[in-house]
Amino acid sequence: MLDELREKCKQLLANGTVQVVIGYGQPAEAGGVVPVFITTPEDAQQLVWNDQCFANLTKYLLRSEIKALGKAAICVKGCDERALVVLERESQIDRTQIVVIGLLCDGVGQPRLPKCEACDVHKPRAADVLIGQPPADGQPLPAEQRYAALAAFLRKTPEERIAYWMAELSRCTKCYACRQVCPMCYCRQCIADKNRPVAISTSATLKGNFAWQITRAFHLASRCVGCDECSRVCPAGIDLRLLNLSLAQAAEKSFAFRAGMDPAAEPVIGAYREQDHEEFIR
Amino acid sequence: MARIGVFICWCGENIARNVDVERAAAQVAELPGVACAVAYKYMCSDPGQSLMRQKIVAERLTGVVVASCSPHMHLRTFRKAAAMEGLNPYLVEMANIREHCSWVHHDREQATAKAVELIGMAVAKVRCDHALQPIAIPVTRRAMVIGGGVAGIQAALDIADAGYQVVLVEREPSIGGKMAGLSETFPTLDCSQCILTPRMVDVGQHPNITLHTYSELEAIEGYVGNFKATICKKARYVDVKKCTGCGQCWNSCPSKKTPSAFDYNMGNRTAIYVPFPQAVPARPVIDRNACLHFLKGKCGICAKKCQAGAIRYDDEDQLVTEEVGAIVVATGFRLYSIGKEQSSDRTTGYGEYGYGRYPDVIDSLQFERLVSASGPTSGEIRRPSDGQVPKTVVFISCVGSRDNAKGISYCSKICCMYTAKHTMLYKHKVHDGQAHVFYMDIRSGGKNYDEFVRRAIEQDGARYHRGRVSQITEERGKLIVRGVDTLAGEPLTIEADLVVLASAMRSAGHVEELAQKLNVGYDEFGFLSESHPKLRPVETNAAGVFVCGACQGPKDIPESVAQASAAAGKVMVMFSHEQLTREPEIAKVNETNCAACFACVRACPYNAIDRADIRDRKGNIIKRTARVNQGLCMGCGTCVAVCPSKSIDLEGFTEQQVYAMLESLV
Amino acid sequence: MSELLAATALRELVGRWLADGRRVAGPQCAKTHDDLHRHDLIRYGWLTAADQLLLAGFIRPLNSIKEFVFPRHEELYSYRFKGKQIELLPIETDPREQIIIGARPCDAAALGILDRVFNWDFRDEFYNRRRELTTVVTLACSEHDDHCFCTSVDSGPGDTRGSDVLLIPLEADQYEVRCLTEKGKRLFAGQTAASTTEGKVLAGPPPRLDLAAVGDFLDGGYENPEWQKITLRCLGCAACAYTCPTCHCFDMVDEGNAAGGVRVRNWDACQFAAFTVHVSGHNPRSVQAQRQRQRIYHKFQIYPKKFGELLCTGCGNCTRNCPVGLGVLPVLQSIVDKSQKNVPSPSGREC
Amino acid sequence: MSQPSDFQPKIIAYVCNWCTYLGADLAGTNRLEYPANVRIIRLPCTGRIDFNLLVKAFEMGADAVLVSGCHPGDCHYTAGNYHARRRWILFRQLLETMGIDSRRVQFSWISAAEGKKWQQVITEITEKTQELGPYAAYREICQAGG
Repeated sequence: MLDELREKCKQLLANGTVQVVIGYGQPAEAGGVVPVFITTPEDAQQLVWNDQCFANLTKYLLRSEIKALGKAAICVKGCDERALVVLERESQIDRTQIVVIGLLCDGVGQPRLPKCEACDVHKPRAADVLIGQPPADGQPLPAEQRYAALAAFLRKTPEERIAYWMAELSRCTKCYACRQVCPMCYCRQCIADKNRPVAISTSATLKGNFAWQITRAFHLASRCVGCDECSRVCPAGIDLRLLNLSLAQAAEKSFAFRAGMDPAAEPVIGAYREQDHEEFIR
Repeated sequence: MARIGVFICWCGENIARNVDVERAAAQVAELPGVACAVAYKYMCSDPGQSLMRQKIVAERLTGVVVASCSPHMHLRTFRKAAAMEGLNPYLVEMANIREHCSWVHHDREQATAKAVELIGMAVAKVRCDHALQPIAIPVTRRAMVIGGGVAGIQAALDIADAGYQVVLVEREPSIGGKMAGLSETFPTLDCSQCILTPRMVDVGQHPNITLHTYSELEAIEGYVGNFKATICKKARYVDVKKCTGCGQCWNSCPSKKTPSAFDYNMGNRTAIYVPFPQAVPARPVIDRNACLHFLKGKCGICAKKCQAGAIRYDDEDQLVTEEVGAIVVATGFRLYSIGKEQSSDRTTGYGEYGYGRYPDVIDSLQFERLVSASGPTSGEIRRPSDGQVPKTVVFISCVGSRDNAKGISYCSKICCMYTAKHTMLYKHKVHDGQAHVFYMDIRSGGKNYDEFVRRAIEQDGARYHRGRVSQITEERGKLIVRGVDTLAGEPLTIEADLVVLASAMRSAGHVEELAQKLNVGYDEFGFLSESHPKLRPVETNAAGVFVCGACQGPKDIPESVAQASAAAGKVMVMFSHEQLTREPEIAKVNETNCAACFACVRACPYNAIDRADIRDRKGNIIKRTARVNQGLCMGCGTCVAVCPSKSIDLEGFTEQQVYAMLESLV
Repeated sequence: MSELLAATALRELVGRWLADGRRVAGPQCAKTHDDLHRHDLIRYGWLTAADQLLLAGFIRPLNSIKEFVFPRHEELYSYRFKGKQIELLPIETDPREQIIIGARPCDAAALGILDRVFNWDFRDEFYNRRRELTTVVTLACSEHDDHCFCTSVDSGPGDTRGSDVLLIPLEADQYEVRCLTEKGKRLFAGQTAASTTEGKVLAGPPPRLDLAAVGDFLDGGYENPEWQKITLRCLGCAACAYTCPTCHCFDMVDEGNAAGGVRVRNWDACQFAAFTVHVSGHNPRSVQAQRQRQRIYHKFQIYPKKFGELLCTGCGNCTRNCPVGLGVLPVLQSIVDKSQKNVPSPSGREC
Repeated sequence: MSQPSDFQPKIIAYVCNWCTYLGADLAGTNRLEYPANVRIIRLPCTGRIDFNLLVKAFEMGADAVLVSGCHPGDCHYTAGNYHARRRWILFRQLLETMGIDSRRVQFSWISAAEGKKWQQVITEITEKTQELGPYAAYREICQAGG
């Protein structure tokens, strides 16, 4: 599979289809697998593919430094690929100008990350090039399984839940790793950085952290593809996944919508149905 | 530094009874930025307004808060007064201490405290206000009317008579619409063509009306006051400028067996034809699908016969563009398709009535042609199958209408009336005939309408049975109509010679496509949505686009005409100024910060946000951005809520203002 | 001669400090709930019980101790509107003594560095007030990982900068207690037993960086195009800066409402794009590579030139916390490596 | 949690300009008395009401927040309330997961004709919030230091 990947990327670079391949590599000094940007056919040998390939590389398609390198091919896992669907829907990328190299994946991390335990997109669905053997099954996992972690959390009482978040968010320093790593966070000026008016207190106090994490989660409502990079990179180890899952579940339950699964699906926010439920409205 | 004047109204006792206005004035005078705070008996009175105006000058006020009644009551009043002293009217805010305070809270302490907070909020808001200027939009004082039925004709003539240019676009070869095919009209039984055709001629001859028949709207660009319409003029194969309408061509055309759409297939027409003798323009078109020249490459008789040399076999569809400032949509209706074949999956049809299977089961528009003097039988009522005069005719109302099971929930409104008319016309022509009507309810509200129905029953002997028909079968040349008379409480079977179905009115075909082009809303049945059912009945949510006639909902001729004149009136109001003036309290994009995700574009109920490119001097795209069309934005702010970075904001209710108000609530 | 303390006794001592009303911080498992996804998350934090304290079994906490003297959010003063007047009010700070136990030498050394930053031209009363109330009990390292590079930046497991006490682990669950300051002596007075056994400070990680080569590179490498290439994957968060024991940038904002508010000092970081944005919208550090370069230059040239020591203690937290495996060591390693291989062209594109 | 019965909750109401605001006006015109705890913030449409405003209301010490607009189909701007309703459906789930007391966030449709309903809704939410007591958890969140 690795040879196939390297060979394919080598070709893409050699025949000028793309100017850069955004992939995973393991340079000695990094001490692990990191994103790499391959610009010559020879360097394609630096690409790796293993269970330490955590990063959702689609974020790089939005960064001006990477755009400046030219037309890109990008390595995506099934979960990452969903981000491309959302980004195209939101006019952030032109899918025709990107070569998508789909990597068949049966989970990353030792042990497997929580998202991988509940994954049903092992195969990137709309890749231009697919690397690896397609798995036998392709069935979507039942929702109960995908939202199991959330269901477990919601068994706590509301008082326990807010106490939990108060304890967890007390560690947030607002380093914004969650934001910077998220492919869906591409605002030119984040609302958290705005000061006229200050919608979100810039302080990393509980108040500011609640406001920030509520905002971050809700801005991802029906957009988060569940790559779970925010949780992985949080230096404070805050399980942001629970917030994302809860909104994903709400979108799926109420609007039969899963972000990034169907390029033709109408987004949840900015649309409506007259029959949307409203039992909570007096 | 802000210098805000606060003016607290006693409203006589209305406010002063429960709010200690003097104490409130003393307290708010201490707020940062407040230059003066005074209480006065009646702020809205002339002396009250004068007091405010004097203070604006004397205290060099940069903003004003009037604490009195609801802003819905007097915000305009106070803004106008401030403007007279040169203070921008959008620097005036109100605190509603009457409806929301003194009238609903009787504890004087609590009410006073709340009033102070409400005023504090308004002061906080006004501190973030900035001067706004009304938005001026140039207007092309030329209207387009889409649809040349009676509503479109009326609207076009009204606008043209007022002195403005009108472009009238009609899909068929002639204007006239459904009304041109009707026999006589209720409740007066005057001849439809006699009253309509003079108006058609007026349209044809009007110096202010440009008529595009056999044409459809291809595309529309722009916005209120500034539309650019692309109209497709379908190939007619006849040069209308040369043609004199003499009739030589259609009289000599050998292809005579094409069912006439104008007669709802009850008669035939030639391949080169005018839909009906009084057509406007009285110019024929060639039906390619029937013409021997096109089908077999020979014939050419019409070209030979035409002395004007007007036949153009090489004619092609043509696109023309028209610039207009307002659009009136009057595309009318069509009938619910009764047969099994349905155009949408919503409706199911009435297979059990045998329409399409039995030639003598016809719909009401076909019956109109049967009784019309200009119709295929020259007004004699003869049934389609064998040309016999039917002696028993069954009319069935509500075929489709008010029948959720068949997919339509609404009442088509006019069927009760025309069915009564049909029974009368039938009786007047077939004196020994018997008309039966199956009905659910009789809805005959309207001037002289109920009297009309009574006449049908009492003078012309129509027999009305309250009940539904379950099935129609054909036996030995008779139509066996099985129904129930619910008043008698028993089943009823009638052997009929002819059955006429009053099928439901639906919006005209393909109107959804048109509505999407124009960005006008429509309901599940394809009827176009007016902006407000009571107060804006001919406006739509697309500014500058108006509706009238049956495209908006089932209605009869008088209503269609009245609504058409109303729409014309609205157009004239628009055209009475050189520029449109719009409220400046609308959305505004921070184009530097906009990330161009276009969530706002999707959410805008008015399609008022465009995708735009920002380019450098060389024309290279630097970035993309959302951009608000000031001519279309209505200021709801839905865009603001969906913009994650708040790169779009709403003037008059800016993020800063709302937060300032909130932050005053300490 | 040395002073010894058993591990159990140390823990009891911590318990007594807590009971005395002193604030005690140290490494602990940050997770207070058992159903969470990262059980291994070890951070410095305030202890509420002595048994929370972790002293072995991990390399180092993922945060640093700077937050106990330079908190991420500090209120400087408050203000209150009184009618049209504004009244300024001082902030009362916690007057309690605080003890940081189990600090790594690389963390404690950073306090020695921060002491200069907050005193060289202006004596920062908030920092100093906290610092004076703080006693740092450092635990010499017994392990290191691939990210540790203290020995390459003039530090190491025995670095005593910033420490009041150095604990050196011995066999048999004992520590040698080396009191370095009067504060430290007071803290452990009468708690230890004299012995002849001396703890051995480990050598630490092998040298991973040639500081001289770094210096040479920085002298002429400001415009080197390799900055761009090496830091291309940086996403611009502050995971490095906020977990770095020496990074100390801050922002000041007013937070309040119509009644009043506070002026606060919050951590800020040079890796944020907004860090250098001018009011005009112009950003002198417009791309990420320039921000990465700034961080390295500050730590290895600007600061050292001014204060004679590096603004880095080699703790490796930047890399441990980096979402994409960057950080001081990888960046410096590659830049030295690349610069030795390639001689940059004089017209090299500015990054 | 038992609270003194004289607890006066702070309630912030975000209402649309065309239905609920006018409904509240009508309550006034009809002199329908209700508790004085509510502070109305008038916005053009529920479509404009952003979740950030709800969070900010709690930060400002609100014990309950009301969001109210036109009934479905009545929106002055055709569809702002439908857009808002969608967001609320999602937002409520987030509040739920965070353990933020959803009893303190009330949504309602109140038309310009429903002065009586406005009176009832305000009376109910005030009484309910009095029972719930001050929103201590969010106050604790807001007062915690860094």
